[in-house]
Amino acid sequence: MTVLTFGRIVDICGAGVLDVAPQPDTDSLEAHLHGRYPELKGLTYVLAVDQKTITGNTPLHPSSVVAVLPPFSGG
Amino acid sequence: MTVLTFGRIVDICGAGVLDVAPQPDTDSLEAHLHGRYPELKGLTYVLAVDQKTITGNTPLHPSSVVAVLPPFSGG
Amino acid sequence: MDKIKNIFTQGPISPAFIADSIARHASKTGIGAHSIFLGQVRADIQGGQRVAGIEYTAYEPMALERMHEIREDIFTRYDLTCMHVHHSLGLVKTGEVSLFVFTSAPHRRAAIDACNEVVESIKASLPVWGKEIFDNQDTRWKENR
Amino acid sequence: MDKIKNIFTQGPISPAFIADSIARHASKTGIGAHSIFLGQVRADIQGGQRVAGIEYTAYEPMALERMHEIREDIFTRYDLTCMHVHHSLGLVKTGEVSLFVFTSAPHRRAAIDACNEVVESIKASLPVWGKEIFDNQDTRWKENR
Repeated sequence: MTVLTFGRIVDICGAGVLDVAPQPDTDSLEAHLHGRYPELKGLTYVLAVDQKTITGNTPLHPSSVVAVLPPFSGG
Repeated sequence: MTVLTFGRIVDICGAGVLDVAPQPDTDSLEAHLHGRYPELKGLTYVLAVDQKTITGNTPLHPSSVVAVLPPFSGG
Repeated sequence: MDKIKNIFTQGPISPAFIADSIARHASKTGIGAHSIFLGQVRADIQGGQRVAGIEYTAYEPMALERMHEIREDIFTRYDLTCMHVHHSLGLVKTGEVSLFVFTSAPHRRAAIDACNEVVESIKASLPVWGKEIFDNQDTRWKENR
Repeated sequence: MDKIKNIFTQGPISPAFIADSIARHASKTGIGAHSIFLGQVRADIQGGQRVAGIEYTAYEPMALERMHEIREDIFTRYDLTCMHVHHSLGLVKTGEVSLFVFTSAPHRRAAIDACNEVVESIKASLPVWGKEIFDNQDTRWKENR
């Protein structure tokens, strides 16, 4: 499945688009990403699934697009 | 003494600059103006003496410039 | 104390003038936010007649003195980099701009709040009068709400 | 429901573009007030180095969807005639404009309050990121306050 990263998360993960083995839900996706990119654990971010930010564990489909969004700083 | 008028007060008094016999204070000036321009009585306005709006009876000098200011509508 | 600045301009305030004002701030690199208010003459309908323009007059020396006070007060209360005010005199037609208030600051809250306050102060306390001129040449003295 | 509008533009927003936006409203004669907010890149100093510019990136489809929601919400709550938002992507140098929010309404309260709210919503909820680039080419991810 596709994971998009933005802002400082790109620097940590080394790419803006990550290819990740399919995960059943966002909790397991986060655990997977934390294993692969340990620096992520200390950072503030929210996840968006198919362009909607989520607040708790959320089921994922193989076609889901998950984005890792650090604090916004537009304007 | 000089009395300046603005906005709708100009229409009522017929001129933007009125020459008025010297008056000792603003109360007597107002009485004088009301006698000369009866329509003034029904209108909302404030007086300014030497560019400062006044709230009560105020002494006048022969050199004082009094302005009759209807509600502002700039902007 | 700064000296008293003129704010009055004959006729409408053009978009090109506004653009030029904005462009002149590019060199003030401490600025992070600008807030701009523009008053535009509205085609109000009254008794079947449409406003074609507003003719503005002012008690100029008193208005400039009052504007100076407003400016001094705003600069003591907000962290502003600069502030510019322009108000039309004479005829401004429907769709044209008669008031331009422009505040700039390092951070947005100061710029936005100061601009808002200055607009309210101008409307409430500047001795300026607008006479609405209708399509049929009738006139009516405008009243601010 | 209106369709989703693009708000992103490559590089800075020019004063001429802003002037053109203002001029295009002269024909909307129901408008009495415009409120404009401009975000300008500030030359902050950090560790002795000066910000030379900010490079903006966005999660574009999500940002446009979110902006669409902000727009729909604002129009239900304020009597607005129109609203325009432009945000830069890519490099915007110090002194240049990266955000342009423009609201117009028959009366000033709607224009001013809506503009203020939209600016706050953009800062808080649009997935856009700015990377400050210093004179010595060091970089730092910007954080909104």
